[in-house]
Amino acid sequence: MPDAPRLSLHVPEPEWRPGDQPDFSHVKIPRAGTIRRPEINEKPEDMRDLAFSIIRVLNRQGEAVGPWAGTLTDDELRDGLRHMMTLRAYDARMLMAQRQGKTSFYMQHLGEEAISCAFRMALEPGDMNFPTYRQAGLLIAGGYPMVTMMCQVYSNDKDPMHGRQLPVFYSSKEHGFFSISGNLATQYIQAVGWAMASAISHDRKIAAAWIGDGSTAESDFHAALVFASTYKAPVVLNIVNNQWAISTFQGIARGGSGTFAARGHGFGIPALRVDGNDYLAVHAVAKWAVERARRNLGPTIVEYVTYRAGGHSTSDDPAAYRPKTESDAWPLGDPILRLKLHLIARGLWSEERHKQAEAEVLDGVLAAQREAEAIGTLHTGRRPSPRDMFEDVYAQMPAHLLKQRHEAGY
Amino acid sequence: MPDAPRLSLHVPEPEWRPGDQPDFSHVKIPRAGTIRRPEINEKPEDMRDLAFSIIRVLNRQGEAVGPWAGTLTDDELRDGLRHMMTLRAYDARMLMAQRQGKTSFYMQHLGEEAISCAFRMALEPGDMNFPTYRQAGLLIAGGYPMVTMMCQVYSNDKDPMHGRQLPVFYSSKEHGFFSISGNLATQYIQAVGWAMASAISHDRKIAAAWIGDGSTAESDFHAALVFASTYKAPVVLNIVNNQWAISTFQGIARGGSGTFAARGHGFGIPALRVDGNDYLAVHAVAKWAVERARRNLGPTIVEYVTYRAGGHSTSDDPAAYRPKTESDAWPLGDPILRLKLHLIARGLWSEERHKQAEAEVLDGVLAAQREAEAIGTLHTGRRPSPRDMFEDVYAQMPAHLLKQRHEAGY
Amino acid sequence: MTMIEAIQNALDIAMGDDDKVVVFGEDVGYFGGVFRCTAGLQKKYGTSRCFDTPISELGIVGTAIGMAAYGLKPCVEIQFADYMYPAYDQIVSEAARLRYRSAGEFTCPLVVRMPTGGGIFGAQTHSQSPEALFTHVAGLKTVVPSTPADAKGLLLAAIADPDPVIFLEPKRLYNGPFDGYHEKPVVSWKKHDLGEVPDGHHLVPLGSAAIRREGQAVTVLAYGTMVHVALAAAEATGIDAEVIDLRTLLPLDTPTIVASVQKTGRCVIVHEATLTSGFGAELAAVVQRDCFYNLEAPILRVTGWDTPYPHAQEWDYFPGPDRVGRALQQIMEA
Amino acid sequence: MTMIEAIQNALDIAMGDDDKVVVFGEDVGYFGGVFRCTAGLQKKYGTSRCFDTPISELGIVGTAIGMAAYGLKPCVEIQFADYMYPAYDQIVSEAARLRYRSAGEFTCPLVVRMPTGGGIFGAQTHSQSPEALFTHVAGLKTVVPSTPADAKGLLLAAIADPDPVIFLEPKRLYNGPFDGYHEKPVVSWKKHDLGEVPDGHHLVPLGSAAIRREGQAVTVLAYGTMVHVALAAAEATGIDAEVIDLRTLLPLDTPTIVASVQKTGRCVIVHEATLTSGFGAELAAVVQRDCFYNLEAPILRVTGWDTPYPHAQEWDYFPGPDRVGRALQQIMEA
Ligand SMILES: Cc1ncc(C[n+]2csc(CCOP(=O)(O)OP(=O)(O)O)c2C)c(N)n1
Ligand SMILES: Cc1ncc(C[n+]2csc(CCOP(=O)(O)OP(=O)(O)O)c2C)c(N)n1
Ligand SMILES: [Mg+2]
Ligand SMILES: [Mg+2]
Repeated sequence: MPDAPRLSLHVPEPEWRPGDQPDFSHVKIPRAGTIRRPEINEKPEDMRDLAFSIIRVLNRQGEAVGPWAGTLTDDELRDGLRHMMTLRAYDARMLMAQRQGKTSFYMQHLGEEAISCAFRMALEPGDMNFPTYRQAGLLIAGGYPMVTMMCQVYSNDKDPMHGRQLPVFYSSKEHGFFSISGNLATQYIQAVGWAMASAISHDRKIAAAWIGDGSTAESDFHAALVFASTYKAPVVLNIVNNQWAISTFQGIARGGSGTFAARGHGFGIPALRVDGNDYLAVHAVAKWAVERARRNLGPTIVEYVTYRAGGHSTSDDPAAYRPKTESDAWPLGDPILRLKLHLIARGLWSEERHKQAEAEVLDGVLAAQREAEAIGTLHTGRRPSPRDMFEDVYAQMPAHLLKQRHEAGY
Repeated sequence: MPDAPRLSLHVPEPEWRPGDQPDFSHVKIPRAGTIRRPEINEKPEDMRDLAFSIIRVLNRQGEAVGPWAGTLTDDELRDGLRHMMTLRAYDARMLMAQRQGKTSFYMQHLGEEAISCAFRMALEPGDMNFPTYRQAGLLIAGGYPMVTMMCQVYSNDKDPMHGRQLPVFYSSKEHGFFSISGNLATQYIQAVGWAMASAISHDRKIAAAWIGDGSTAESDFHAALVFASTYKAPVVLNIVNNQWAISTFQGIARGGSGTFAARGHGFGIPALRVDGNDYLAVHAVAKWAVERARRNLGPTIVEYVTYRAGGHSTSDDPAAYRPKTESDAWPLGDPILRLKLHLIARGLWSEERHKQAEAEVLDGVLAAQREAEAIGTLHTGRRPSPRDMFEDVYAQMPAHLLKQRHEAGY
Repeated sequence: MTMIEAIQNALDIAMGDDDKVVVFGEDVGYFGGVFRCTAGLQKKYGTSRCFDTPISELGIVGTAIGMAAYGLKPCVEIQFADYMYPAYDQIVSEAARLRYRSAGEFTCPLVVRMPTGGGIFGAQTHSQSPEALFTHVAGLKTVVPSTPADAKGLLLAAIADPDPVIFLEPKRLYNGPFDGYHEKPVVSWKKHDLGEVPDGHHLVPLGSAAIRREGQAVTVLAYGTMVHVALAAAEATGIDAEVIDLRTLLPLDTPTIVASVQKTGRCVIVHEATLTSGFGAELAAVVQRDCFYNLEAPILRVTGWDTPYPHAQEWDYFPGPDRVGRALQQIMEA
Repeated sequence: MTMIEAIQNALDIAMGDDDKVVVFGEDVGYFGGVFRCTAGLQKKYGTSRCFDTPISELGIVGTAIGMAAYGLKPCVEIQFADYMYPAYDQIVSEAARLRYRSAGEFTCPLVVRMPTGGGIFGAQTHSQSPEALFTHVAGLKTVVPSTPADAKGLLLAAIADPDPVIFLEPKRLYNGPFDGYHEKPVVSWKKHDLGEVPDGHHLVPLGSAAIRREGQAVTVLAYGTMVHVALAAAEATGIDAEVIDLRTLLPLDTPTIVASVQKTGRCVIVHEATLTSGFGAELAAVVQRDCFYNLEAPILRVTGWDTPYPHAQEWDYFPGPDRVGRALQQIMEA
């Protein structure tokens, strides 16, 4: 030991910090269409390569190429574009509403719209998502009423959760959107349990679990992989790698592994990496993974490579920890522009129709906002009663709680 | 969805249960000496094969063969044999002592003696183990006084832990043996923290974490891999795969992954599998992993393939859940017999010397036992004072605790 | 019937009645649990309704929550209450709040069974009584039976309950009642008054205490093993104590408690858990609030000491009939 | 100085004094923490003494325990107290018991800092007050400051302490005192009497309460944000209340409490956490035990309701000066 060198601690650091010039040119991004599409019953050990690559469909010219192309009809593609545009417009308005003091908090999806919007289209009614706070596209693409979403954000009298939850913590059983917790990762293992329940009940429904890159470090992620691997649960284990966890770059959570998808290899779970800013690629991979689950072939890990273009939440200013230009330098582009280009390239869309659609979408959002605000916002209008605070702790209110409600004057 | 088949739950089952005839002939066991020995700085991604193999040194003739042979001198080998024999004799006596009511509980190592005994010889003074309840070989091979171990098992007045801990939950800072917790897996992440502290302090000491196959499912295992991978902590992450976790076969914890070692692949941590019943192989692999840590090259996962030949503890009867003959059918043999054969093959040992050594070892154990029992056992002789129960909760006893001690009459 | 048999019987009845009831945990499948509470269930109901799990309490409770939200009724086992901490986040942040969070859209009809308490020389990691860590959490119900019949009836009620229930099984009572005199031979449940267990769908509603011994002089509040210790102490001292077995800690049967203390004017609280912030604190706070003008002496708590649970000194730690008896005498003299 | 600056200052002093002090947690490195309590420390002391961690509270506390056992003095941050549950097993089963288990051979000089309490519209997962989950655990110390000076002095004492300390920082007090009138503009700490923070090695010993307001009529026991609410309630009602800021919950400064209640004969306890099994229960149990013959009215508890922490109804949940004032009036009339 005396001849051993002294040890030192390795602390991973991002390549650049505010003031530096980001340069992603060394990041290897496979050309669209070049990554193979395995059979859904291919053995996990024969598809390890897919955890170290990026499945992409849309090329720079906006063409859909390769074995993963062709999962969507023209109408579906136009719908997809509209969903993403709607989500972006919705985010922008709600962000502004928060700045205006109409609610306490908001979290946007900027740059990540393709993931939840496209994934939703691969599911069937009855399937259940266990989302984080950055998958509102599942609701928008599923046709959940935007006014209701806004009422939730405003915690007003028509908020289905009676003002109990933080803004953006939606819940809709009918729309396959499990109540959001706020404690990171906890729902990942619940999704596995829900999927196991479906299998125990000889049902046909599958579950989709959602987690961020940073949150894969949590214990629930491990439990989910262990249980999903052991019981071959019909679940899609989604990892949204948007490069950041608040101020912490993904290298801290990822450590020495090449990718987050690779985490699946220790469990014999097939793991695919996909371009999260490519609506077509997201849909195709989601469909593949959903089908695997549906055919009782077990879980699949899908890592969506994307970029959190905005702040973590309204409480966050990313300029404090990353270069302002990093978002622009990010090489996978903008999901809306890319799908738009594809539609135009295919003659299904035009700049004019896009402008018009933008206006329509905005009108829709504004109309919904007026309707929601006419009911109330966090501090004005019709708000949930304090009486409501005491409900739903249990199915039946126990005596001690009733007494407290009376003490509170209700 | 309507055309999808109905789902069903997959629950892994062991191949045989009581009454069945175990047959391991399909289990692929590489010939001794055939597995390569990578450089200690080889890239983790270039050595994935080692997680799906078994490094072995001793062949059936008792010869030490291949690139992992030759890490021990003749004297060290004879010491190793004696350590294992001592541990086995110690276990047998303590098991009997428990049956005689001299203590409440005991856990033996039968069949797993090589692992902790050989591992200990790869460490330097100052290194720290974070053991489970089945690594007493670390103490025996390290020269820790057996009388003290017995006093711990008897919870008598000379138990260094003052009777507070369950039998076999030893602790010795001096001997690099961290206090055993009893909550499975919790110490795995602490070992990583200890190793990080050594690196932060520019020290030269390394840590060794210990866990059983079943316990790898716990959250702390994941945290340990995440942190060790991120900070390249100087730690050896040992997994003792003795095929069983109480009544649960290893397939439940392992799920769809080929091996426990493979868990490391999702983290970019090199992972080696070794014949845990081969003293020479265990030592060679331990030495390799320890050196990696010492050279600041980061963590290594080592999976020891072995078999828990006895009951889980004195509270367990394995005949209820596995064939009685499974242990004999187990293909990796007995670690003591294998090392003995090797020593004889090398002309360093003989049947007579072995008999004689057995007698000596037993004498030593009996002498220690007499000494320990002269002090006391759980229910007789000199036992720790109830007064002691109130000490060491804090460095300084707070007033409320002092009051309670007085109330208790001390 | 032993308490183990009563629990097994309750699980069997619940599984037989309702396909939605599933049972899982460490070693509960083929082997039937380290305490044998699930013996025979896998054989009878198949591996997808009763199965072994990986050693991850988080995973056990986390998957159970997902199953409950799906519509099943999981009744899971944590091998020892001391090992529930890895699942604590799932219990507190998730199971307890799912109904509230989703305004009743998703619910969590889940039972988490766990052996609790000391008296088996199990030391720190096989002896704990963590009930106060559950009673502080809105959205949970917490139950501790003290007899085989109650174990069965309360467990069936817990499984039928639409909300998450923490079901703490005093392991020292599994095979026979225990009055704290560890040197004396154990009477088996079969030969004990309280060992009778009704057949079939025996239900004991959650939230109702039982008066185990009527008395005029002092009220003793206890649950689990301590009920038997309290009864022993009353016998030994000859003090006319009323012993109330709380059975459900939350929701608490306050009316029964208050009526008794208003009658006796004195109250001794007994539990195995450490004193500070134990459930006895809440009981004391409630009793002094609701019976202030009836109390003739300070409420006394007899509990485990504020130390981890020791091995060799188990019987010095355990609140036995002597300590309870001294408290009864002290409060009568106050 | 704000409380945030005071905490940063304490960490800076501790790190400057002793190489063994290391600081880590989620976002605490380069960025300096989501509340900025560790701002500048990485730059000053390097990445191996102040660094970001993966999002694993278990990992943060688990590695910290290993480091403490090695001989360092980790002071880690849990981003919100609501997120400590994944680390609860490591805190309760490991940090709290290491000294005991090993009879002093291994120790755990560890500080776990976490922002606690409500008042920032943080809803269920940014508002909790879990102190009672720590005070029930033998081997831990639990601290809650209510002023910047105390935050500094108690944090320095906690870091110097040879045992694990849970350090709960009332986040509503980070930037200014708060009396519960959320409609009123916030006074900054700079302009507040209690905003002064001594330079250098200012130590406030663990285990000693502070009397924030002397009075003869009733004793109010409070900590953290509730100290300021209690002071506001006393002003508003004009009742001659003695307000005791507990500062350390465990070990508790019982003599100060008892002396006060023996003088006033009345006691109101205030905390933000839910009522049942909250730390107020322990306080009530202790006060009725030690001041029984002095008490002229039942002890009252004013606390958060027994529900999860809501978003929109935050100010109906939060025990404000009106509710505390009503309790003061009620107890004076009793
Ligand atoms: C258990 C827990 N720990 C910490 C937090 C605080 N927190 C909220 S979001 C966040 C970062 C999550 O990053 P990531 O998983 O990458 O998701 P993203 O926000 O990028 O979508 C943190 C640390 C939390 N909500 N829950
Ligand atoms: C957190 C926790 N959960 C459950 C247990 C109960 N328990 C003790 S040993 C054991 C099996 C461990 O199996 P394994 O990890 O394979 O180790 P082995 O006993 O085979 O050496 C279990 C479930 C425990 N001690 N701690
Ligand atoms: Mg992220
Ligand atoms: Mg094992």
